[in-house]
Amino acid sequence: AQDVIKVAAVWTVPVEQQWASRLHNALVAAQERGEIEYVYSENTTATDYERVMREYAEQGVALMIGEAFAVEAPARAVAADYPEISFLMGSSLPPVEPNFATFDNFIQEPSYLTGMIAGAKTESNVIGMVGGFAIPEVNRLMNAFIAGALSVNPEAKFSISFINSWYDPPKAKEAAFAMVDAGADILYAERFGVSDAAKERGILAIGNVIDTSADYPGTILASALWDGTPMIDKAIADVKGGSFTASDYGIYAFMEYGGSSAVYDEALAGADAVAAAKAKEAEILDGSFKVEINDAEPSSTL
Amino acid sequence: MTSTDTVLSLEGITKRFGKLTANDHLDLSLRRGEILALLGENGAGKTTLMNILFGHYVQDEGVVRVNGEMLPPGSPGAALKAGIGMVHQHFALAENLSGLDNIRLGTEGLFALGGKAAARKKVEQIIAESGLEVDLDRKVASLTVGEKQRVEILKALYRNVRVLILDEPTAVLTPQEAEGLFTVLRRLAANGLGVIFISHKLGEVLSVSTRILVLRGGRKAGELVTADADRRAIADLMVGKAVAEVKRTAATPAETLLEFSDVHLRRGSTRESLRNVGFALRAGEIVGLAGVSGNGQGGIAALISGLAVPDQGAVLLYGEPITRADPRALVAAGVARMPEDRQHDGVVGTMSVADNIAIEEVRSGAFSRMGLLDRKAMQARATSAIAAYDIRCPGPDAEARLLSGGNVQKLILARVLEREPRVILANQPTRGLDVGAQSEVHRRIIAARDRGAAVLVISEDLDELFALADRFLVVHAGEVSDAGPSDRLDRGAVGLLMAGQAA
Amino acid sequence: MSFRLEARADASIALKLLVSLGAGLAALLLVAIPVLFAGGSPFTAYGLIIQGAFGSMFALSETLNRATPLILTGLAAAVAFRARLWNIGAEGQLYIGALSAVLVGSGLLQMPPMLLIPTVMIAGFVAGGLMMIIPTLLKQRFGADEVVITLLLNFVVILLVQMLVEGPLKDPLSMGWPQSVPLLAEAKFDKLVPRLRMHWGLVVGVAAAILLWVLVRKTVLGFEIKAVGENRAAARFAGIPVDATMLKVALISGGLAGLAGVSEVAGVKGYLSADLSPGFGYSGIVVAMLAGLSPVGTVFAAVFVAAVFVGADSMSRATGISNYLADLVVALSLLCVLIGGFFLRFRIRYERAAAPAAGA
Amino acid sequence: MDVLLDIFGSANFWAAAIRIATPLIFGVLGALICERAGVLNLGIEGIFVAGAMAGWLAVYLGAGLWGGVLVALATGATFGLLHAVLAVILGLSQHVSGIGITLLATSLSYFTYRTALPTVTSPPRIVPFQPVSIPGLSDLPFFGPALFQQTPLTFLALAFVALVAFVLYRTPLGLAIRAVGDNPASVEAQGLSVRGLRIGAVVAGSALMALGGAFLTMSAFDAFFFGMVNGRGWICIALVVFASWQPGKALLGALLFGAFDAFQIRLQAEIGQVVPGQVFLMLPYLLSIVALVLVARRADYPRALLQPWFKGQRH
Ligand SMILES: Nc1ncnc2c1ncn2[C@@H]1O[C@H](COP(=O)(O)OP(=O)(O)OP(=O)(O)O)[C@@H](O)[C@H]1O
Ligand SMILES: Nc1ncnc2c1ncn2[C@@H]1O[C@H](COP(=O)(O)OP(=O)(O)OP(=O)(O)O)[C@@H](O)[C@H]1O
Ligand SMILES: [Mg+2]
Ligand SMILES: [Mg+2]
Repeated sequence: AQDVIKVAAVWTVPVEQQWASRLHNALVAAQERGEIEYVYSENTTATDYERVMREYAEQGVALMIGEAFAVEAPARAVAADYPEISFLMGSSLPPVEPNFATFDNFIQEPSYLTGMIAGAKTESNVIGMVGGFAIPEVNRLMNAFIAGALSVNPEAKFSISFINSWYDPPKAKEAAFAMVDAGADILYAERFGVSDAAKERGILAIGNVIDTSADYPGTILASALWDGTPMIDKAIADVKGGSFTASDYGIYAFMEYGGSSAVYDEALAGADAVAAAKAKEAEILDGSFKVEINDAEPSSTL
Repeated sequence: MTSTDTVLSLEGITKRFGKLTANDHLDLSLRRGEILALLGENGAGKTTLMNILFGHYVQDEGVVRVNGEMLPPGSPGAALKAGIGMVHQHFALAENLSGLDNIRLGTEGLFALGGKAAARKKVEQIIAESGLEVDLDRKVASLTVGEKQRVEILKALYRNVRVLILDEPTAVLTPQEAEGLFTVLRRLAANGLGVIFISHKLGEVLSVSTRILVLRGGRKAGELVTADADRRAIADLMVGKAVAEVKRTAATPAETLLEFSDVHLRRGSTRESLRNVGFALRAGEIVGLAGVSGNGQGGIAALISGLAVPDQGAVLLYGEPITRADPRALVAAGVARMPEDRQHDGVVGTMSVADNIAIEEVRSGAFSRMGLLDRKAMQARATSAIAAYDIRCPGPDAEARLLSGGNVQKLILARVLEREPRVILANQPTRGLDVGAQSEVHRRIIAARDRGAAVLVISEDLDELFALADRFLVVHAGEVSDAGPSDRLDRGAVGLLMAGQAA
Repeated sequence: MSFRLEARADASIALKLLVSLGAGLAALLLVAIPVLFAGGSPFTAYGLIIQGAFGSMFALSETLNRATPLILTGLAAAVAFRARLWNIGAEGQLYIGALSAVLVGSGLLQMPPMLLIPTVMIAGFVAGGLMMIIPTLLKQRFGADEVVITLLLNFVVILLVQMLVEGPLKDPLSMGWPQSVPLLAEAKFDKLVPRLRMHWGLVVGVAAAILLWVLVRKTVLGFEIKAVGENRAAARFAGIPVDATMLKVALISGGLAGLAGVSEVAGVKGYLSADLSPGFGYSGIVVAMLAGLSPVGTVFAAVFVAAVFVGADSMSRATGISNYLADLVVALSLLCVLIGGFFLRFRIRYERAAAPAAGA
Repeated sequence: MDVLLDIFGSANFWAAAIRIATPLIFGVLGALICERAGVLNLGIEGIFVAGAMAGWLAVYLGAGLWGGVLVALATGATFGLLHAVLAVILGLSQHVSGIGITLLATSLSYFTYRTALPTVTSPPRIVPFQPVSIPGLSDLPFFGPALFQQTPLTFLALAFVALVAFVLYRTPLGLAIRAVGDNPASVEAQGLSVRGLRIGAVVAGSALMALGGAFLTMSAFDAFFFGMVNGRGWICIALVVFASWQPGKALLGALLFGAFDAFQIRLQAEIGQVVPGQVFLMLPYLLSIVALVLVARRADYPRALLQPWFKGQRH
């Protein structure tokens, strides 16, 4: 075994948040395997972000992971001040040599596939989608989902709302209820709370980022999953091997790297739909089909 | 001294507030059926003693006994249970509740249901017996001071008290209301109630009490049987020296300084509304405005104070109409204004004596330069005012809230009279003041008139008006009538006008 | 046994020291509970808190950097509360101040830093002030409660900022992330020390505190503010223009909070986003009250609150305890200091039942 | 217009309005009780969080749903007692004490949650309260679905409105609470304890506030999340003023707020973003402000609100 390296993560959200949890879990797993020592701060405000980064940097970590989205300039400044540390930051901007690598949850591919499932399954032709904030990484997934659904069902309409909070399940649930009342028979569950509404009203839902089908038996048609493990493991290996570069680690979220996947409940979704999705999945994997990355804010089409 | 008749005895009561000893080893006893008048200058310690008796304050030394039983200190609940009732100097009423609810408050178990009907019956019976008429269902906020006073007394009677304390109950009552109260008190005393009655009005004291206890500086200054007492003796006992009689010479009115011309003022409340009011104040005269409280005095005061302008008609100052509600402009023009409620409108309690003396003129050159305060000037003015007006206080830097009522009034006099004003509004100038302070205020007002000022005195105390006024106005239901020179009037004639009947 | 409170005229220096010490000790004892609960050692934790707040130039800079907006929002609360104008809306005023700084300073006006910085500051001050003038006018005209309205306006303003940074003000270079176009370099505050975050906003804050002290103590307006705050009716009767004075207070209070926003944008962040302030507006109230509404005291109270947070946050990282501990430590310290302040204002006298005279 | 008719005519809309209103009803009643006694309780936001966390945690640890409700009540009462000690007994600034309580209750809840359940990867869940159905009533047209989609806590909230109104207006206790918020001297002069009443009111009111939080984790949802209270407590502070400190109007205000929120969600869902979403989110606040301005003159303020009371001191 190689020596254990110290990894710090600075999250702007609590670690339960779907997005952070994928990476957090991968890091915890790496720690449990004895590969790293993992420390983190959560719910860090934008104001505190730079300080927290610097404190970890001063503690002497080898790899720092976090989200630079709202704090691009200071995060990059910190990285510049600590060239010996490797930074792997969620960011919509390019990496910076020599030590500032970037990533994002590019799971538009499985989102597209789950869209196909939903598009085929809907009977009312109304799909409800509840998001947190209309930011690129949410928009991107919603747009891919919509494109997937429209590819198999041009009649499909979408009801979309944003609850302006990352964490308000009761509110997300209310938004979802509203969509059911507006005729939706499938809900795209970008936030916690939406699947609960689907389950309560006896309709179907599409999962996002994490697999919650066990929590909502008979409700989750399909899910677009993100797995942080390939990227985290790659980054750890790169740091240990001295090969960490300021590259875009976002690609490890693509299906071909195993960073994302679509799972289906065939009993709910129907064999035909799943088969079609799997065929598309193959095209994605062999590179013959590319899912467009569209970060524009989607809007209801009812 | 412990007779079977004694319902209440205070023994060696001492109370200190910091360095001040408000009560110094005071003894007092009260018999059934007795009306004991408690007298003393402002700040002599009367209210403090009663507050200890009732459990609002905890004494430093001494005990209170009711029927020989020691009363636990600091518990109004225990005092009430022992049969002590108190009508507070400052009303202790919840204004958002009805009179009946104020009376019931605290008399039933907190979760008892349905006590209201029984309570109403009992209160109505007490009203019938005592003649203390009040509308029980009106919110206290909408009652007149007289009615509030009656609710306070009913509160005590409702509890079947054996001792009733009244702390300056008549300070805010009209003469008629006060007379009604005395009738009730005499009847109650005849039925065996012991009454302690605090007042600064010696006439009342002489007419209603059976015994008089005088406090001075927290100690007992003397005790008299009312039948043997007269005004002079009591006043001298209170003040510790002979009180100067205020003498007023005939007025020599000159030119008109302030004039109301066909003034109408419409306000939400009738207290301030005025209709078709016209009168003039001339230099060198004191005009007394008589009237039952709430008939429009507030409106006249607001207009002269610069807090309002007429909705119709005009108030002319030196012949020019006042067009803006601007107290500062009036002050600058030489109008002195003494507010009706000196604690509420007169002083900022948490500011110093010096600040309160300067407050009307801070923006003027006297106390500031280019927006910066001239603390030295303020201090100097305060120091001289404290000496000249005998304001009893620890010094110019003491907070005004620590001053007794009389001294607050002197502070206000010092503030407004120092500039030699040409027009003076004296609204209830001696309400709640002791005789010493009263004569001091009267002397100052008369001196200002003699200097050539035009003075309007608003008062509900006819004795005061007859002592001061050269000429009477009477206000009733928002209309003002001219009652003529005071030497051609008597109380009866003014009383009729106050009741709205043409003389 | 019952107890009675007696107001102290003035607390001696020794007592003040004693009380501060007592409050500090009590806070430390209380903080030990969660630290032990999380399996840490309290003594290590204490050391780390101090080190994290003051242990290095970096730590000191971070503490002062965090204190900067607190000084300004603290002053905003202090001046308003002196006039009994309950401004709970410093958070919203801060954002409005920041918003105007961005509107003015992101390219709309081209001028040298010597002019642009004051312009940006004035814009932020005026905007924040107007933001407080609205509820004050509503109070004066309609009797509407300013506590509630300023509180509600906070939510409105933050939503407005969200809307603008997602819409018209959005930085085209932000890759879709909701943040505003950046301030021009000439509009930004310089750092006080190169490579450390503390910036000229700190100087602005301290200067504002001194100015406010002069205002409160030495000027006619300060006198009038006090009178209006302590007894509105008497102030009105004495001819102090109550409404006008309240509006001036509103302008100053909201303006100071607006300056806090300018300072965060121009000194720290460089652009506006909806997460600019982690509740600086609300903390300002706490800071002001800790300082007994004294302007100069506000500076110290702000540094105290900032130091506790920064130190405890740093400690949580060093010990591996959940970083939610930081807010908990701030809350506990705050309560201890508050209670300490009580002992400065009052002396407690215990009462026995007065002994009856024997054989009476 | 059709859209509007659709929305307002649907039982589901009204069901949503009632559901969204439920935590607010608890909160506004709690704040109302405190303020009626003369004590502003800005701790409400934190007490919501603590109630949400503690109630949920108790259920998670096996206390049962009603056990969780009791734990939430006790938690709220405890923070209420702390506020009472600071604001009533010590007479400290009610603003600061309240904000301090919010900070303490929030951070303590988060810290406890994280430290007690350190290894969670996705939030653990409980089985929450389920909608009650009463045979016969539940089948009524319109009212059936509107009311009987609700869980027991909603009915509890409605019951509390009646209870609080009853206590306030029909019992001597209510009389005393109303009096102590108007003029503490009136209460002391009648032999009641100003402190006792205020402490009791703050404790009871805070316990109710905690139920508002508990509703979020035990009824509206089944897990605890950081930040999920999301300003609901502050809304209640506004609603109390809107309601002129009357329980009936408090219910009305909460329902209006719920209805508006449900409406904006539905409008967004049905017609999409014609204007930025924030405009809708702002509207409830702006409307509250407008409503406040309109009712302000008539509102009957508890006159002693914010004013500390010390026995034996001049006031
Ligand atoms: N709670 C208190 N704290 C400090 N000083 C007090 C307090 N209550 C009364 N005093 C002081 O004690 C003295 C006696 O006051 P008290 O109210 O008993 O006078 P009083 O005889 O009732 O006067 P008045 O005729 O004006 O009502 C005064 O100097 C007063 O300022
Ligand atoms: N236009 C006015 N003219 C004369 N007096 C007024 C006027 N407006 C208010 N007052 C009186 O001034 C006093 C206080 O003024 P105001 O009502 O503005 O403040 P407040 O309601 O006491 O403030 P807060 O609600 O912060 O306690 C009250 O007694 C009120 O009756
Ligand atoms: Mg007295
Ligand atoms: Mg008011």
